[in-house]
Amino acid sequence: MSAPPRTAALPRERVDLRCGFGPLTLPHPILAASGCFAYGQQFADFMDLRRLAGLSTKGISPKPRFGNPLPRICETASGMINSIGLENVGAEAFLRDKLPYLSAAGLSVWVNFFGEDFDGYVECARLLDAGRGHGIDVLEMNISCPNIKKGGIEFGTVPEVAHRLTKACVAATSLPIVVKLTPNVSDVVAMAQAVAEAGAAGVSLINTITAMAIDVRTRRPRIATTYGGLSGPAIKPVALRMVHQVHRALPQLPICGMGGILSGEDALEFIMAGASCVQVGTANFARPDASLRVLDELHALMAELGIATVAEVVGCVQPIEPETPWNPAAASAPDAEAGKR
Amino acid sequence: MSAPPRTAALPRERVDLRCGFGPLTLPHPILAASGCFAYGQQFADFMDLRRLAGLSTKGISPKPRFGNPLPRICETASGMINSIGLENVGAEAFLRDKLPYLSAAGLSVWVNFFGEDFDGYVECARLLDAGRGHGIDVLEMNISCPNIKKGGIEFGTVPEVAHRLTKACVAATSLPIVVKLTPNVSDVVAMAQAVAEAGAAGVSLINTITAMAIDVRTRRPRIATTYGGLSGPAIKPVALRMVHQVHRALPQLPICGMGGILSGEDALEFIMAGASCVQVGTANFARPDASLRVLDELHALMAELGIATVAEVVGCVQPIEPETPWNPAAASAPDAEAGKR
Amino acid sequence: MPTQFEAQLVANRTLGGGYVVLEFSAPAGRLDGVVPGQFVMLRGAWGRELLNPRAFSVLWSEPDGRFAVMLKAYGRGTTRMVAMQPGDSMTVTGPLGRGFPPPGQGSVQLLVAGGVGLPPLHLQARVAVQAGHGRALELFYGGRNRDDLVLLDDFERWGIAVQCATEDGSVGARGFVTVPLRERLLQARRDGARVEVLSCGPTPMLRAVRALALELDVTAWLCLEEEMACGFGVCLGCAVPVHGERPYRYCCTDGPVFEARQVRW
Amino acid sequence: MPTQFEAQLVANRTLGGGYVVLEFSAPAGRLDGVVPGQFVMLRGAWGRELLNPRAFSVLWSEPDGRFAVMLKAYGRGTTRMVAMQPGDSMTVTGPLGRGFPPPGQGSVQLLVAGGVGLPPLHLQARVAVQAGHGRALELFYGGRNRDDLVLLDDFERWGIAVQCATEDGSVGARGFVTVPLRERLLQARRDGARVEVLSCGPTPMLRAVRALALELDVTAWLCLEEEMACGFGVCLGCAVPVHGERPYRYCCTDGPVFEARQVRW
Ligand SMILES: Cc1cc2nc3c(=O)[nH]c(=O)nc-3n(C[C@H](O)[C@H](O)[C@H](O)COP(=O)(O)OP(=O)(O)OC[C@H]3O[C@@H](n4cnc5c(N)ncnc54)[C@H](O)[C@@H]3O)c2cc1C
Ligand SMILES: Cc1cc2nc3c(=O)[nH]c(=O)nc-3n(C[C@H](O)[C@H](O)[C@H](O)COP(=O)(O)OP(=O)(O)OC[C@H]3O[C@@H](n4cnc5c(N)ncnc54)[C@H](O)[C@@H]3O)c2cc1C
Ligand SMILES: Cc1cc2nc3c(=O)[nH]c(=O)nc-3n(C[C@H](O)[C@H](O)[C@H](O)COP(=O)(O)O)c2cc1C
Ligand SMILES: Cc1cc2nc3c(=O)[nH]c(=O)nc-3n(C[C@H](O)[C@H](O)[C@H](O)COP(=O)(O)O)c2cc1C
Ligand code: FES
Ligand code: FES
Repeated sequence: MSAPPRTAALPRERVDLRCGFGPLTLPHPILAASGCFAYGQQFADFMDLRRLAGLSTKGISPKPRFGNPLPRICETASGMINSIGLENVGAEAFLRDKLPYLSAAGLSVWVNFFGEDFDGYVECARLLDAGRGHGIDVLEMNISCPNIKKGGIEFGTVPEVAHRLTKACVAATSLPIVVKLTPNVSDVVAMAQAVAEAGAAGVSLINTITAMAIDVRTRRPRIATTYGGLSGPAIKPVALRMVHQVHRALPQLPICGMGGILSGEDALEFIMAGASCVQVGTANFARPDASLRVLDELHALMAELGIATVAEVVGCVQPIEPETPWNPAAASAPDAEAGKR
Repeated sequence: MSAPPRTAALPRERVDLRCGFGPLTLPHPILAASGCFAYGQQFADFMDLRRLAGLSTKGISPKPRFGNPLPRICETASGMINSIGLENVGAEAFLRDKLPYLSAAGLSVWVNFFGEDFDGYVECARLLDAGRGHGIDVLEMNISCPNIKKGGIEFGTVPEVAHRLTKACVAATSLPIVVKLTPNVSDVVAMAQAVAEAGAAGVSLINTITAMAIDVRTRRPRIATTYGGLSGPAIKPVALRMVHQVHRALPQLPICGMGGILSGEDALEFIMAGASCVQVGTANFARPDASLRVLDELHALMAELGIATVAEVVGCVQPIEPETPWNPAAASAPDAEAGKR
Repeated sequence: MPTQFEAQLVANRTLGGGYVVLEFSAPAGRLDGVVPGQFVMLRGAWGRELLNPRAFSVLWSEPDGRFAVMLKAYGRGTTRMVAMQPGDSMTVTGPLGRGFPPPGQGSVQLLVAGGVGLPPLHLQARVAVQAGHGRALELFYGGRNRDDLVLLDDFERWGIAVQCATEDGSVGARGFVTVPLRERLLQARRDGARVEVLSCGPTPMLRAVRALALELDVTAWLCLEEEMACGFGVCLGCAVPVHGERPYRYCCTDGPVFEARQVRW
Repeated sequence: MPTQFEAQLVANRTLGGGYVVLEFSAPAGRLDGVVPGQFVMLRGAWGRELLNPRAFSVLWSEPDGRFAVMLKAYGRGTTRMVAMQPGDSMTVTGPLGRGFPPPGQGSVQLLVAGGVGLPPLHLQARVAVQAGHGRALELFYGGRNRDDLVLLDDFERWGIAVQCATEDGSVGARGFVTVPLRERLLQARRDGARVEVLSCGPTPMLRAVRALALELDVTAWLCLEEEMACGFGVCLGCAVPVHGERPYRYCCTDGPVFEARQVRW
């Protein structure tokens, strides 16, 4: 049982934002999401990077990859679709050219990674293991990319396949592996359970939802690959539901929540649903300092609501109170007749 | 191959809106969606019901049902969540009290139905068969309700179960059965295929996506049943993707498309993705005449784009043209240096 | 019969305390004969982020089509509405729902209002005064402080007895409005006078009014607020838990005014 | 270095043809030394429906922080922007990208503009005139009709030669702007004069300019428009297909100005 809501507000300085994610301790629960923060540097022009708890990098593969044809993005109601194509510098160049900068900034570095096939995943985990002690905290294994060709789908949607893949990657590195799950499944709990049993240190929830938009004038999709991934506030209710489902079924499994977080209140919803920390994705495009605004708003909101620590509200949401039992025998009262014309 | 886009606009009267949905011929492709139009009567205050091509009724079960506790609805970014609980008058009262009105209005009546278990579905199809010749055109079998307790999930997410259920219901009535599929699956094509092979006359795509919202002040879900169904423009990109996937895989299977349609352009996107007709749901709440506005806008847009008939654009979307091949040997041109500071 | 129409904002009057009255012009006759407690669904050019219209009790309406609502910035929709400028237009559906029982049927009607619950009771008073029943009404008006009590001068002008209560004691009795209401109900019992309660305001206030009415066995009519999507009986979102033959009735079509005993709280 | 800041609308000037110039005040120095072709990302208080900022070429900027952009209502964002009122504020990120090569490097720069592609070329001309290189520039300006050609008086005042082309023949040559441009390029070839083309406008126009430049072997700089989410190199949404060592470069960081030959069209 969680504590009932407090009523008294707290002074801001009484709010302790620190939070744990499995073995990690973070200064606060706000990280930047993969693919929405590149490798961090660009943001230094606009904000103090060190105020962020951490970031998940653009997805890294064993070799560098070029991206997809254009158009790669389009906006939809309260969301956007992307099909970037997992363009990245490759594991080697990442370790050499990008990691030192992030490590110097003192952020918790989560390296989002993938392979083009089973062996590619394992190879990538092995290559990135070299970053242990040099700044990498977590390997975030993306088994949810809609844009990989063969095998990609099964990694993210068939529990047994995900289990095998996770197990192999866990064996290939001593870094903690957090598996990023796709929402494009009937049963996200089965997926979370499969990867948890294979040794995942936690799960990231959710990646984008496969989606499409059409330009009725050209009669073509708005995204060159026809389908892309939907992100932004549009998907927040789906993300929250999945975080809550997984947390309820597997309360010990650390969850990093994401999907449409734009405000401190959004972040708190995810935490109350069961996330130990959250990532801010698409919001970074609207304004480069978005993640720090989420942090500041979360801080202020926790103070207002009298929440002293993050831990006390992780997964605290309780069912709606039951209604007064129905008494069918009671005579129906008269209607307020006057109003009916 | 579909025809390439025409360039010349047409006068409105040259646009023929008639469309076919399997065996049905409809005066135009705009219907009202289940649960968003009740049994039709209430709308007569606000619009000429007979201008609508048809409607799908609130989901009907063999016996009347009361709904879920409250709150039952909440708004989200470009969407809403509902958990009404499939409240309805029951098949008998529907046939007696509601159908005559609709039948007199001359609409194509699609009776959305469900059962609380396998036998309940079959019984409902049998009961509703009595409406054949009395106004019912289609039985729209809802196997996608997130709010039914046992078995409900498998009906909508396991192809074999959906196949068996469809087959049994098809056998119980001579009315065409259109199966309304849930988007909460990994592979919607497998579901469509399973029900098509079982004799479904078509599919309706999509129902709501299971979702959640949290009130951070009360620390409770905003919906009494914790999870509800997300509808509205937020889900349109997911709905379009599923319509397109199913149409591409099963081009002969009639599809009724829905999910976030608010404008004529939205409707045309669904048609171009592969829907033969569409339903307008949540938009009806914003303004009671929403469905007729969609119709008028579709009419105007088809004229503007020179589309003479609905049939010519059903599923007409073509892939983006391939890019000019890459020539890696070409020397990279100089950058516009001036701009870099 | 309810209809759907467009209305233009004519004036946006600030009352203090964050309350505003929005006055609209609209086609003549659309809200004629509106019963106090009936409401309209309003939606501006809100794009796709805010899908659903919002419900507002009619504050007044004129045969020429003008009408007004009173509100306060609360969430996303009302925040946009208080910032509206004359000339802006909204889509209106209404009048909707069933209102309060008419005044002058033999009982003294004790109107119990709080916050944005004032409009239907204000209209009840206006209608009663116009019909010569002003003496058969009394207002009990509660708020957190002085700023929460608006439009009091109208009641004064109409000669209606008003008792206020504020949580900070700045006007009237200190505490909740149910304190003076209880006194009044007990007095009525002592006098053997016929009274009924008509109430609209925040749900905690309505719950307290209901408890009091049940305790003292007085008929009370509560004007409820539930989340609404459509406002005219099709979404089934606005369920109100009740006793009697069905466990739920609907705020928008069966209500928003319900008899207190029937409400399953 | 680009920064993020808030700007207030000072004036919303209508130019005719649906074009407007929005003039903003902002903290001093933020857009100092902006290079023609560089852009800003602008986002208003748009709520959650429109998530991403929109890219606009800088039309002019002053050391005191004032700056302007020119636009036309096109889709959802620009429709909101043309309706903005003085005092409204926007979040700005910029200056971003790489602009056109500077004037006065020995070549005559032929500026080829269409529609909302005018601003960077207008700024190029302004900067050139200020640096005394006004004679090294000529403008070729195309549109559907008279209304599409705006701010022409500025070029006149600056003494820059202008050739217009309209599809309806209402101003200048009838047809596309590439018709007079071709004449001019052929003349330059005959004269042995060094010219380069700087162009911004609708993609079909840029494609035609590129084809012409390749045909006549003239260097041409194209200021491209791609869908952008971030504008500063992190989303990788704004890919531009190119030849050379990589198949894609990025409109927001490598461009928006690209050399025509390199673009893989
Ligand atoms: C019959 C009826 C008559 C009404 N008359 C008036 C009136 O005359 N004046 C007036 O100011 N308001 C009135 N309301 C309330 C008004 O409709 C709500 O304030 C409005 O819907 C809130 O809209 P919003 O967009 O500002 O808030 P939202 O942004 O929609 O809501 C913010 C949050 O508050 C929650 N919420 C929304 N509405 C309510 C509510 N009613 N109670 C509790 N929580 C809620 C939502 O779940 C949301 O999470 C009436 C409501 C009803 C049902
Ligand atoms: C570097 C750069 C500089 C620019 N400078 C200017 C400027 O100075 N003045 C100006 O008016 N505009 C300029 N633009 C274009 C401007 O950013 C777009 O017009 C704007 O993004 C469209 O926004 P919207 O919200 O009105 O349209 P949306 O509602 O976003 O778009 C409507 C539809 O058009 C499509 N679309 C959006 N943008 C484009 C586009 N650029 N080309 C083709 N289709 C598109 C979308 O996919 C969408 O479906 C510039 C763009 C770039 C990349
Ligand atoms: C442009 C873009 C690129 C992305 N790239 C990746 C990626 O490389 N790896 C990954 O795991 N997720 C990627 N994502 C998904 C995000 O990390 C995040 O899970 C998703 O967008 C939902 O969060 P949001 O709504 O806050 O953006 C990408 C998202 C966007 C919008
Ligand atoms: C309040 C509400 C009630 C619904 N009830 C039903 C129902 O009874 N049966 C059903 O098949 N779909 C039901 N739906 C789903 C809609 O018919 C439709 O599939 C979905 O809302 C997507 O379309 P939209 O975005 O246009 O609303 C309901 C939707 C809403 C919003
Ligand atoms: S608000 Fe839709 S039924 Fe009452
Ligand atoms: S717009 Fe995001 S990388 Fe260019």
